[in-house]
Amino acid sequence: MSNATFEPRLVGFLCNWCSYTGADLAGTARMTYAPNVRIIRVMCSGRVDPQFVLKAFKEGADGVLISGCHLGDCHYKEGNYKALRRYKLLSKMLEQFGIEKERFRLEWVSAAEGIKFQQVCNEFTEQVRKMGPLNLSPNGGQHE
Amino acid sequence: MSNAKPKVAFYWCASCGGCEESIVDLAEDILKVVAAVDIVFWPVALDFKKKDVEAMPDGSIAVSFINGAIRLSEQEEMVKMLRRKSGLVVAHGSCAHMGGIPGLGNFWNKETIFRRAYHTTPSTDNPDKVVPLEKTVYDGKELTLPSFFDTVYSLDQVIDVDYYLPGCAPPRDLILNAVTAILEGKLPPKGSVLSPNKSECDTCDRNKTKPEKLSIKEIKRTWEIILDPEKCFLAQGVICMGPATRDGCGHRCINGNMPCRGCFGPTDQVYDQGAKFLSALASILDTNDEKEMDRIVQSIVDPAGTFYRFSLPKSLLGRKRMETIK
Amino acid sequence: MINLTIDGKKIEVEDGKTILQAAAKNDIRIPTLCYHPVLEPYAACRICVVEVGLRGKTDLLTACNTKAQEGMEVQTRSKRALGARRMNVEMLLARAPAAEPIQKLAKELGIEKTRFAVKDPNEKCILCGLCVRACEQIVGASAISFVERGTERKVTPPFGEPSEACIGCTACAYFCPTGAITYEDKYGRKVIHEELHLGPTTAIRVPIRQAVPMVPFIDTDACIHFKTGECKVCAKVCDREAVNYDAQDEVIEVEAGTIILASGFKSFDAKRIPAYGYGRFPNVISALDFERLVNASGPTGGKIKLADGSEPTAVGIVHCVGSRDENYNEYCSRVCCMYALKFAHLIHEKAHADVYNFYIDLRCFGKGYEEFYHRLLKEGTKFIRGRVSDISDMALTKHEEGKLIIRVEDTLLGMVRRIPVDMVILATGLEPGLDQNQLAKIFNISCSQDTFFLERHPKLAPMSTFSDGIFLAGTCQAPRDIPDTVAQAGGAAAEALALADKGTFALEPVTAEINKDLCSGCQVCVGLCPFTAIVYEKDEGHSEINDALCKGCGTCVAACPSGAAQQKHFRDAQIFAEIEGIFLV
Amino acid sequence: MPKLTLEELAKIREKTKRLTTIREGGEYRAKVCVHMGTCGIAAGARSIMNALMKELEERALGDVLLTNSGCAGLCSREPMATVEVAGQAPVKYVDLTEKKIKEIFEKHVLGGRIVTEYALGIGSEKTDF
Amino acid sequence: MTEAAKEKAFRVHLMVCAGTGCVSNHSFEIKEALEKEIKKLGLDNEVLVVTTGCNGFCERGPLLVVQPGNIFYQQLTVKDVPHLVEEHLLKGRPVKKLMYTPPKEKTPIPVLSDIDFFRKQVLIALRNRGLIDPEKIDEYIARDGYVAMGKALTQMTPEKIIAEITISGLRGRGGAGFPTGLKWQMVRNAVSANGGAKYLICNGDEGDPGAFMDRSILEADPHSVIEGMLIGAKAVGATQGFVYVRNEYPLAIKRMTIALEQARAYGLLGQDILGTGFDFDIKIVRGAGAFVCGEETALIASVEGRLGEPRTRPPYPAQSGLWGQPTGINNVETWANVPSIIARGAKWYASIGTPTSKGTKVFSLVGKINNTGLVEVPMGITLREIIYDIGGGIPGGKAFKAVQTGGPSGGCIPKEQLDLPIDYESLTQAGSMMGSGGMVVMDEDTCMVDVARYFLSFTQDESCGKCTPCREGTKAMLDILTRITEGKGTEEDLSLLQDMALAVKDSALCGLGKTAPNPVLTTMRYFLNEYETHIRDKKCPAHVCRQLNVYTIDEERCLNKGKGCDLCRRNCASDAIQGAKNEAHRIDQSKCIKCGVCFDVCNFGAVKVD
Repeated sequence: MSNATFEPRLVGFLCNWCSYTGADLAGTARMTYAPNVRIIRVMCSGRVDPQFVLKAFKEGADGVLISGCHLGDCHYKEGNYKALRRYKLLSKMLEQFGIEKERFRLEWVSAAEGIKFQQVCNEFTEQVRKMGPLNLSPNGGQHE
Repeated sequence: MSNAKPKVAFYWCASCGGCEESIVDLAEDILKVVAAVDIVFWPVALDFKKKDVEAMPDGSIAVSFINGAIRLSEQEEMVKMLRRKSGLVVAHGSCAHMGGIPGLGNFWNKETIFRRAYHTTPSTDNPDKVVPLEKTVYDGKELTLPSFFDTVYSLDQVIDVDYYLPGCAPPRDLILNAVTAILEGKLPPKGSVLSPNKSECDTCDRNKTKPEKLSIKEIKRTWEIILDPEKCFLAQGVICMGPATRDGCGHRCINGNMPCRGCFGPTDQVYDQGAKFLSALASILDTNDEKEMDRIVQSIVDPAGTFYRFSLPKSLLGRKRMETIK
Repeated sequence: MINLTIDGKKIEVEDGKTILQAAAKNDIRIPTLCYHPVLEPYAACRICVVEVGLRGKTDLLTACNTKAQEGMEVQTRSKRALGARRMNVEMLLARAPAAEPIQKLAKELGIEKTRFAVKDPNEKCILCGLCVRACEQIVGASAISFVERGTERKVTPPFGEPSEACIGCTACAYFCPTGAITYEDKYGRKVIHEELHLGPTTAIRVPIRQAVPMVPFIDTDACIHFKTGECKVCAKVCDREAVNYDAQDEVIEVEAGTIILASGFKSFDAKRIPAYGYGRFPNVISALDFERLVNASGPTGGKIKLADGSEPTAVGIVHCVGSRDENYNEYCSRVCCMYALKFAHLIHEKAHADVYNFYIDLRCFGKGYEEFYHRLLKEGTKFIRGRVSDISDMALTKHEEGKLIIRVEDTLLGMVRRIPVDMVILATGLEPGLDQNQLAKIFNISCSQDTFFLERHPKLAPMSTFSDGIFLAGTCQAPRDIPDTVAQAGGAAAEALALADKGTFALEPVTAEINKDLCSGCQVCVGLCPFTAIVYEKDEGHSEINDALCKGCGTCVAACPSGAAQQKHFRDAQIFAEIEGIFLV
Repeated sequence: MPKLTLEELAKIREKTKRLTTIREGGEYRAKVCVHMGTCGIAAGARSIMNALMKELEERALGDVLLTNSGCAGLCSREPMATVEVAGQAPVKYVDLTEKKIKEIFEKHVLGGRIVTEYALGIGSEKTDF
Repeated sequence: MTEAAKEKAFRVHLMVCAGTGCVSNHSFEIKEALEKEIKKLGLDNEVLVVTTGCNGFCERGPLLVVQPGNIFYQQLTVKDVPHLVEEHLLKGRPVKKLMYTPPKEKTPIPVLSDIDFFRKQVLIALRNRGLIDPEKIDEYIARDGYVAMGKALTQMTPEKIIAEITISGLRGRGGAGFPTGLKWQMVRNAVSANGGAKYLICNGDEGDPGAFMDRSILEADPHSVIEGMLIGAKAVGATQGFVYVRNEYPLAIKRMTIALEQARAYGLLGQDILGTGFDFDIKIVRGAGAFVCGEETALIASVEGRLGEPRTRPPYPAQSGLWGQPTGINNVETWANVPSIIARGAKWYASIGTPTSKGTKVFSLVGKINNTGLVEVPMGITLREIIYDIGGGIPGGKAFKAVQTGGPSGGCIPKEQLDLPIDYESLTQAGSMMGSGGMVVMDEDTCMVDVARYFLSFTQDESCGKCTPCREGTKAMLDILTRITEGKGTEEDLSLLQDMALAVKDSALCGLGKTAPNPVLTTMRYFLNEYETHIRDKKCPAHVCRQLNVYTIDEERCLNKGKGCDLCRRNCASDAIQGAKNEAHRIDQSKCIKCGVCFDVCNFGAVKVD
């Protein structure tokens, strides 16, 4: 499959207060951005369970984005710090599974940063597009 | 009235044999078992052949206890056969349950494992670079070997499993309870893991030594510090899978002053033992400073191998991405 | 108590009082120069000398610092006392002929002319040292002192240079009885408009003329006492003993069900556009400065005056200062066009000056606004379309001399014009308050990119925020004029009332819960909760979440290693299903 | 230096006093004058002076005055010295040697007994000032 | 000198005066020359050169006293040294030509104690002058130094010490004459603020022009001051002392610094002195030479680091002085007297002097007098004795006119009062004061108006400027006096001057101002006629006020005696002299600027002044 025509499938876990609102802003502001990111709203980036990330990859995601409020701005004080810590350990572990760091991304997008959300989506899509599909486990998953 | 006795089969797949030993370890209790059942198949102990089983009618075996992961085509064939012949299949031990230690092979594939096993280990003397082949013609005759899979599977990834006896190996009382329950027909719903559905901390003596706020500033490996025999391992900075591992093992490791490695697998609510433990561990790291986070994360050696020591085949990702294995 | 006689009058005073105090209490006047009731007596001028008889000896003593003693016979106007006093005044008259108090005292004592050589007829300093002592005792700065000896003696800061010890309180000038001490502002001139911002005022004052309640307060940033620990003059002179230095800012806790934020705006600081010369040219003033200038209770009593006190003949009003400018704020501040038109009208009315308005677009939207614009056109206001490039005082022609020259490209004429005026008013825009981000954090709401508070929805919930029960009104949310603000405030109040009327509002439904049958009590979650909603029940061996405290972030859920914790509406299974769902299409 | 006590202070006083007492023109036990004109020096008055200095030093005496003068006029009998014990008339000794002056010092200056065998005479000449 | 020499006996000690007067006359060079010469002649084992403090007879410096024998040499030069050493030290022949010959006499006096200047003095404060090396504590100790302190510390209670000082009748030698015992009692009784320390101050801010008593004592015998302060400290309960010396006295500061170090090294200052548990130490504070800092409140302000200006008393420093603590402040000379009083007893001290003024007083005798110098005399001695017997009378056979005592704030005493016995009261009655001990002798060539002007210009210059009368009054009076000396005075000036002087005296803040008019008042009291002559006749009888002088040339004398030497014309700055060689010269009065050069240069006495 040529990368030019490859449309990566991306999952975004967005916090309700900042990033989801930011995405909403991008939307209400009629900003166009790559439609590849499929958004799952969570209340806080701290709610993002590493299981969700693995699940997304397992289900066929070529990349996963977690996005929350800027550090210090968390609606729940410091949920985003926990997200950051998990992100760091998880991305290290994902590499052991052969999933490149570039496929797993953490971004701080505030409610006001519709433009940033637009940029993040476009950039991430382009990045993953260049890397190609994940092809997690042809012949490696459930025994046929 | 030997006919009235339920028929029982034991089989082992990719395993160390410890689970077989766990049966023997029942000691005098095994006599009760033997008295209560007819063992119709037990390759380790009794001389039954494959054809003996094949000859039995489908469903004639009351229960098959199968241990070990599925690594070879032969094992696949055997367990599929036992499934047909048995009313109940119990995955006996961690390997059958989740893939177990052999399941760590999923970080490689057949090729890399063969290369390692037959070529590059220091003790290997194999100048002709011979590797096992599935088919060989020797003396005009074709010899076959079972095929070796790229991926290791848990039992339930190959056949339908009714119950799981967790543990590496399952402890004696869990086995006895299971056997008793089967004999008495007091069976839990199908698919149950025959151990309590809470994590180990529930019964761990060390749980009460946890500080008010559990947090870790520094990750220590067991050989790096002198372990306090009373204190919670996590509180000492040592990775203990206990919180993410179901109870019932009797704390054999912990009583030996070693942290839990997670052989009992996760609780029912958890999809992925490793991910869940990773989440818990990362959450309690005591820093909001990015550099410090990087440093601590760096100090955790081989997170995947640590968190998925017994459960890799059964995890969400199951194995390492094939195309990245070299 | 002590008994003495002063000028034959029997007097009883408290122990420790000076002769001067005893006399003053009995309406006997003893002239003084270097004495001030709030300062330590200095006894240097020797004007207050009185003849004191005690135990058979008479002596000339200074009344200001001699304590009254039992049996003293004091004569304030004996020949000897008067002689010395007169001589001293006469000598001081020679030293400081221009000092009014000395002239007055000389007249009183019948001295018409001094017999001594006058060195400097304009000298005012009588070396009484009040300034030096005020600086030391009141201010605690000791920034000035006497230097030199004898007749060369004078008061100066160290080495005669402006001193770092000087806090600029001007207490010295205040205490100076003769006006000998002058001080200069930074530019060495008196500027009316400079005073618009702060103006010389006292540290103890009523905040504004219209203040309610109408009581004075101490400005602790300006008060000498709060700088140096000294002074306390106000307490010394207040007979009601109303001055309280210990009064502290109080933090008052109010329990409220709903909150309306109306924290307002900050005016754009015109100094940020150096080309407009605000702060450099005294006659370039900001909109707020002009408001104060035309205010009837302002420094000029509402008269429009230039820095030198004269009236302007031509005034320029520059629109969009700090607004609609990508270097500063991209948004339109909405109010400037209309207030600029109001200014133009006021200038016509009060100063009869020519008014030039420099605009980009005139945004006279809404009811009555356009009509007002037409009225101004009729009044003769000149409108020039184009952005002003700079304001300078560099005259190229004779008629530009002494004027401020506004350089502008007139986009209607298509040429660059130079307009000489006397005064320029900068129509400064509206900016979010300085602590906007901090406030947002406190109230758990967000700011938009321009730092105005972010409303929940620009059309559907323009006065709501993402925090339930917190509403917005006015310019903290976006630039708007008074009618719009009032309207929004009304809306916010209605929303708040509606909520208050209901009495309750639904708790966050997405709280987390722990299934105690599954929880092993590992306590991983306990420390993670930022709201301390999780408690480990030791006896029962599991943890529990307090529903009222839980805000539903789900951090604990993500961390629960046994899956015993779950978040309502965001259960693992639900999200897993969502993930699966995403990939169905 | 250690702190002084009253006693140590007294010791310092005694010692220094001995060395400086000659400044005070106070009371002396005796005065010895070595005549040191050109003739005296040529005849060896220096060694007489040195011997006396040594005596003073060795005996740690502070109250014996040692002076010199010009030619005593009896050049042929040089070296000469005059010893004047307090309250007594001066005695002139002539033809001195170191040995002799030591004896004189011991007997006359310290003992008060005139050593007649070396003595020239008692009493002094009159001077004009 | 080496350490060894310290322990060694010498047969001859050469006492070289190293007071400031002699030092400025090169006495250190004399000392070096002596040492060099002694070494050359091999006498360095026998002869010791000692530098002493001021001998007092400063007029004749540099001075050398040869001990034993008390032979006094004066006005030495380096050239004299080889001869002196060879003759006196080697050959035993004192050198007559270097000895002192009193005026009008021919024969020199070889022995110091035979010289009138020294003979009539009674030394208490100056008891060690010329006898010890001030830089050697051992020599002070040898002269019974620190015996009195030992007695005070070990055998006397504070009350006993104060009683002793009180009985002795010692009064402040700084000028005001306040009874020292009473002052100490006040300090002792005063309660220190906040439980702080009490202080002692030695006032060495000697500012009177021509006075150098304090300097001499500090230079010649610093330990006597230290010992006095130690005794005072024990008496009043002080723990810290300060010696305030003006920075213009570098030698005094140096000697005092050395003395303090030595005393401290011996444990005579510091903690637990002589093992008695008594603590006291002394610091030197250097003053910047403001006259007003001699006033005790101004001095205290200066020590505290503030502007040196006085404040009103009370409270007296004894109650609230340095940093608000009770402070005993006494003059250098007062302190120097204390050890002798304690050592020899109050009765002995009280036996010297007059009923109200006990003991001795040091005066610096200067002006028109033969024997300029420092003298210590018993109270009650007459002016005549000091001026004629000790001072050797007026030089050049001129007539005595007046003596000014008490420094610039003192008054002028005329010849009618020459037999005035000197004590605090009589001097005050005469319109002058004791002061710190300045004594300026004036002869017939002195203009009293000019004297008043001179002293006033000093006080005017030194007035701190705090109070109006002193600051403005002294200046105004000076203006008037200057006017009078320039011949521009009027009759009204006299009454104005009188009024002002009284007003200033009456209403000034501190002693400086209160006494500043004294020279004016006394000269007006005793020499009013001179004022009147200046004003009415526009003449200065003493021809001091140049602006009033009329210079003329006795043409006959000019031509006859000088043959019109033309020297005056050539020197005249304003071309006021006409004439040529061999002609009589004449002065054009309209051009004469009264500089007096013609008078000074004329070798034939042809220029007359009138």
